[in-house]
Amino acid sequence: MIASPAALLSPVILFFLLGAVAAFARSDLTVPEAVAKGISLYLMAAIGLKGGVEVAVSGFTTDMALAALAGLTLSVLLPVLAFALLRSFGRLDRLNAGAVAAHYGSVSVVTFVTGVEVLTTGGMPPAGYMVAVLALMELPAIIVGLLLARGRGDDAGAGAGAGGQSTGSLLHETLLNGSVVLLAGSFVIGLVIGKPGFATIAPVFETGFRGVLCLFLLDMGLVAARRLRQARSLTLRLALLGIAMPVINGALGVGLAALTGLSPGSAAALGMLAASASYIAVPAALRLALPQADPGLYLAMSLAVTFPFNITFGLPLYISLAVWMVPA
Amino acid sequence: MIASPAALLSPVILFFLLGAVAAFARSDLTVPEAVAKGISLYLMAAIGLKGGVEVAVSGFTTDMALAALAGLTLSVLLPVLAFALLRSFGRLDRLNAGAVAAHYGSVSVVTFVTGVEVLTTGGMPPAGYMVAVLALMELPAIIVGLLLARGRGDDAGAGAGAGGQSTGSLLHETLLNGSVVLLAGSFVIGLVIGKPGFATIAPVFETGFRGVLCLFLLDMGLVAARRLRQARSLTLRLALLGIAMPVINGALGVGLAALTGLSPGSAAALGMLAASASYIAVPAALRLALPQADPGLYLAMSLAVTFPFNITFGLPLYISLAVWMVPA
Amino acid sequence: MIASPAALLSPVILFFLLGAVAAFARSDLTVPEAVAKGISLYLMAAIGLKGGVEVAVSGFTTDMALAALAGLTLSVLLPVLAFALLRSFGRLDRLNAGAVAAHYGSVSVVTFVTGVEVLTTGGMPPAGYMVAVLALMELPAIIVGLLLARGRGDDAGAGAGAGGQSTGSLLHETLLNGSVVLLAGSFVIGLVIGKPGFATIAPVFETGFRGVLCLFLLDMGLVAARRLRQARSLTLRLALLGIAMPVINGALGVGLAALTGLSPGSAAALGMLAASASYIAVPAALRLALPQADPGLYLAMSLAVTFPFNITFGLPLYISLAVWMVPA
Amino acid sequence: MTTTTLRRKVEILVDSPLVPRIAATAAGVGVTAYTLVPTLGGAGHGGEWSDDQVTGADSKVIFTTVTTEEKAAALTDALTPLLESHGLLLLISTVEVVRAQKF
Amino acid sequence: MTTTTLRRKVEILVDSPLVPRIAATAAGVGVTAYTLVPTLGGAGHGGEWSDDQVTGADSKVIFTTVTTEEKAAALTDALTPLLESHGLLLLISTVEVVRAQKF
Amino acid sequence: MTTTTLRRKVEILVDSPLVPRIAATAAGVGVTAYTLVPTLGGAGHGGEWSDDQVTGADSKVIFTTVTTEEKAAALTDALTPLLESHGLLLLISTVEVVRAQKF
Ligand SMILES: Nc1ncnc2c1ncn2[C@@H]1O[C@H](COP(=O)(O)O)[C@@H](O)[C@H]1O
Ligand SMILES: Nc1ncnc2c1ncn2[C@@H]1O[C@H](COP(=O)(O)O)[C@@H](O)[C@H]1O
Ligand SMILES: Nc1ncnc2c1ncn2[C@@H]1O[C@H](COP(=O)(O)O)[C@@H](O)[C@H]1O
Ligand code: NA
Ligand code: NA
Ligand code: NA
Repeated sequence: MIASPAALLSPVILFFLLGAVAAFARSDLTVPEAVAKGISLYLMAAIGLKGGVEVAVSGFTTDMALAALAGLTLSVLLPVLAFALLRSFGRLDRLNAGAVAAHYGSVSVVTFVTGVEVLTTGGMPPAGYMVAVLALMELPAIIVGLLLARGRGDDAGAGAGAGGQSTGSLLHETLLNGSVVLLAGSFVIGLVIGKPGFATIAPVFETGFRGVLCLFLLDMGLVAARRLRQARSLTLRLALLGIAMPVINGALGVGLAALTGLSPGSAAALGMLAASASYIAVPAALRLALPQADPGLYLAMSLAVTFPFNITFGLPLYISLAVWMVPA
Repeated sequence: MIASPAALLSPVILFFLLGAVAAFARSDLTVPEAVAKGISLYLMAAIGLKGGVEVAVSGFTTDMALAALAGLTLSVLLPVLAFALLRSFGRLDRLNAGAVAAHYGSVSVVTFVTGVEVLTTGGMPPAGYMVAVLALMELPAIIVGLLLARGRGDDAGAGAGAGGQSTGSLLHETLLNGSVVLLAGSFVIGLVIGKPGFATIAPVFETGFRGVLCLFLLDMGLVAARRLRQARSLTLRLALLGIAMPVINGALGVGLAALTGLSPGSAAALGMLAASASYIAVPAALRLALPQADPGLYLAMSLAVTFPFNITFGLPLYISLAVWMVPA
Repeated sequence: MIASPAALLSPVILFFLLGAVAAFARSDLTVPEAVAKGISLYLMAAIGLKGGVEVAVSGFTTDMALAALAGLTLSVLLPVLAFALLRSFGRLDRLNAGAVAAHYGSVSVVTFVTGVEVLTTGGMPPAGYMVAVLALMELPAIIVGLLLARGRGDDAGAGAGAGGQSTGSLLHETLLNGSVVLLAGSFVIGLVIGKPGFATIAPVFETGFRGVLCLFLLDMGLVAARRLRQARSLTLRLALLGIAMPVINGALGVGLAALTGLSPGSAAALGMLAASASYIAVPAALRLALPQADPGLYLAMSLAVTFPFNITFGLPLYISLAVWMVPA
Repeated sequence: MTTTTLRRKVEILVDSPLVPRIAATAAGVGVTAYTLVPTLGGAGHGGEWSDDQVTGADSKVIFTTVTTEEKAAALTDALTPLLESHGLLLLISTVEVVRAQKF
Repeated sequence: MTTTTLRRKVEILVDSPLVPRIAATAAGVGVTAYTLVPTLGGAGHGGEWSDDQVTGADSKVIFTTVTTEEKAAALTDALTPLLESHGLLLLISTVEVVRAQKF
Repeated sequence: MTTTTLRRKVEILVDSPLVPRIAATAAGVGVTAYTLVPTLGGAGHGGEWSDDQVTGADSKVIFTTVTTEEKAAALTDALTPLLESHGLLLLISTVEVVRAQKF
């Protein structure tokens, strides 16, 4: 059912395609950057609130702790796997391989949000605590990716000199990345206010969510396609990895979720998180922590290859996998 | 009824007047440009979606084809008439006359949208396919206006040299103007998703529409009045034409609709389209295609004279005409 | 009840705290300025409309005239009191004392709006005409503050030379301050359209209000905390006054309302208006009228000290006072 | 090769609400053409600031004009008394222009 | 001390829709690196304007490029015919750069 | 006539997330006053880019400071090692200022 290509015909996905087509056809359609940023703040506040409210209703459960553990495990191990693939098949130098690996170990809020919309419309909504898992998975991969990029310390250039940065200040900057703070903060607000407090703001954060998401994905389609057109350092091998890695990571995510005993909806959501590659929190952190890595490369891979693949083909795939692997 | 001046008391029009009064009184009230642009994208997506959904419900009909034909005819002929008036009565040179004529042959999305609101509130909603007619009418007038501006080719300056542009690239740039792509794309999305798919995003694109339109018209009032204050090249003759042309074009539009057998609501809408002058798609295209024409002039006419006239007096006038000319 | 600290757990206040915490922790979370400005325009239009619609329903009453008179009295007298405190206890020079006094005599729209939300949720909504009182109270304090700042005319520097400004142009600029025009204009529109006209735009201006206010207060939290961190000229004495003045002014406001015979909800609202310090209309006007005064100082006091105090502790305090002083 | 002429570029960092006053002062010395460039933030003796459109008080723009030596000097003279009191920053540099009569 | 080299900075104030055309003209004379700086408004012979993203017609940006003396002259020559017809403003100045080979 | 003094203007095009680092490096050589100017996009060896506030990775600003010859040189020296690795663009030019002691 929802795993069918029919999911492609949801308005949210269609607006993404419209944006991509417009950009490929070189239309001058653009969403002002300030507005796009404002919408992304709204989406993070909304998703955080909804998750918090749901956990306020369901309470803290063992399931939740297990899902968190599974998410953390994935975000530590996936960058290592990605790093190996990027170095060997992708032929990337260590610095850039570490940077890209950090993106694939971390998560994309909008991929998750779109996936949750598809799952909910299809009648298999994931548990509310998956938002907390999302927040937990944003950061560890950054640390792992940096360790991989810097290697055994013989890579003197990376992080040294005036551009260098102590691990302490790095941790601070990563933990306090705006999107992480907003997501986690809204989750806590959702927990505190619960269902009754949420009712008064639900018209904005719930009823309006799907429509606003359409406008954001229109912009994402424009941005992703323009970035693909402008990508210079993207080789065919790297583009292939930009599709292979989400498939592998998604399967691992769904598999681990199945072992952990999550519901099919939550398993699909964990697969989506594993498959998605960050393009908000990680690029911002890496521009600081690894200024020598090529942002054109890691954004092209996460935003121009993996994100569109996930939105169109990936989401139905991870749902099918979850339906197939998890006893309903 | 709705053709009465009471339509002037709708909140949408009142916000336009508030903006105009504030700008004339030299208040420092301004809407940030990024926000205004964001709202205009929202309005185009919403109007496109609504039209598409309605056509998905009603199916393609002969009426629709006839309306499209009428719209195309108007957008080819009206610029010729406008050109003649601008050259003779308006005393404009050929270049600027062609540029202004292109604006009056094309259409204003916000005039249409405001008119549809007034019609719908008044109980005579136009057919959903009028949005498709709107999209069809955006472009042909640009081509006609350019042909008129360039004349028999002896006007060597226009479009030649480093500033020149091949007809191919011009067509490309016009067809792919952001607002045209968004409007047409949203129309197609509306067609594909139909009523059920639209239901989930209706809170944003339908329920919120009128309120957001108020904020946009507040900005339009500010922008139109400031532009009128700053207009340097606007002569009295041209200002008069800025009122006469919409009346003439509106009457021709309603008349052609009556001959074509459209409903009173759709006839009024076609009149509004004919009467309206573009201030989004055409200025952007002409700045490229006819850089020598004076943007201060064509924007002053379309935005500072015709748009306010249409919003306040024009809309009720075209509705009256439709009620009078079309057998209900 | 609503006067209890539980009011602190409303989502609106929690988002303010989230913003403040993020800024203190030096997170890079920011709301684009254009979006923040857009939201503040929306809030002013919404509050103006709602007030106007309520007065359209209730009609003009003696109560209303009395509340207006009370508001005007406060906005003329409070700056004088504030000036005395700032000069003596605060040790400020005359110029800056006058500038700061103008802020405390005027009002903060967002404090009022947040207070109305708390009051309404708590079952003691203020009268609709309090919005008109708000608009009336924005300006007189600016004039009084300027007179105080300029003193007996021996302060030749202030307002003289190329930077000088005639009283006429000052009045013009103050009266036509964007926020005043929008608030008053929306109030008039609300009056004209009444309940039926408002129904069609209520989804945006009423249903969405509280959710949008959350996002705005997130930004206000960020802005207030960053300003406090950056404040250089804020002495301990001035910070103390930034808390003492709203308490004193709030008590005077509630007291005068009690004498005037307003309802407890309206009395609390008048207390909030008296207690609040402007950070939109007044800074903009003073930057013009008193360019030599230090904006870092007056904004730090009104935005970084008084606003957070009012939002968190002040509002429940003024409500308690009103409950206690006004016979229900 | 196109001939170019030397002119003076005057850049004035000024709080947004004060722009009309600078424009009026400039017009007073015959400088009527200018372009406004936005800023995002900065730091100086008065501490750090970042663009703040909501209050409008911490929003600065760069008023830029290209003009003749004489008019640039006249504008500088006219603005010098305001530099301190209004917190302005004024920079003058030399640029080359085509179509010298326009400036 | 770091060695610096003299280069030419060319600044062109141009209507947003015309930027691709300027970029193409620049590329035609070998100038492929540039940065776009936004503007908020201004005034000139054509009257006052302020940024207008909705119509796009009154939105100007500053196309800025740093290049060699020769390429700057070639760019100026290529753009001179358009200055009047397209309402461009072109300024040339001298700047110092590090890593001269980059420019 | 107002007396003006020569100073050096240093303009650094830098990715937004790196601004605090540039500000810290500048403070390290005694340059504590600066202004940030936004950009919209551009092109160079690394290809084309346009402002991207959502990811933050493709958003560049111009860190501008006016200072003495010595401090400008010290700042250039301190930043030269980062120019290549951090993708910075650094320009130095000469400007005249009033109230020389301020800079
Ligand atoms: N030397 C400078 N270079 C660049 N910008 C400056 C300089 N001095 C002051 N500014 C700008 O002017 C603002 C006000 O300066 P100040 O009055 O020193 O606080 C600062 O926040 C900067 O944005
Ligand atoms: N001398 C100048 N200095 C700064 N900006 C200018 C100058 N001349 C023209 N401009 C800018 O170029 C625009 C068009 O100029 P004009 O063609 O004279 O109307 C003006 O609105 C200003 O933004
Ligand atoms: N010569 C130049 N003139 C103006 N901007 C430049 C120049 N070179 C580089 N840039 C800017 O710096 C960015 C990065 O340059 P690059 O490292 O060459 O890709 C470019 O995208 C431009 O925005
Ligand atoms: Na991942
Ligand atoms: Na028309
Ligand atoms: Na007050």
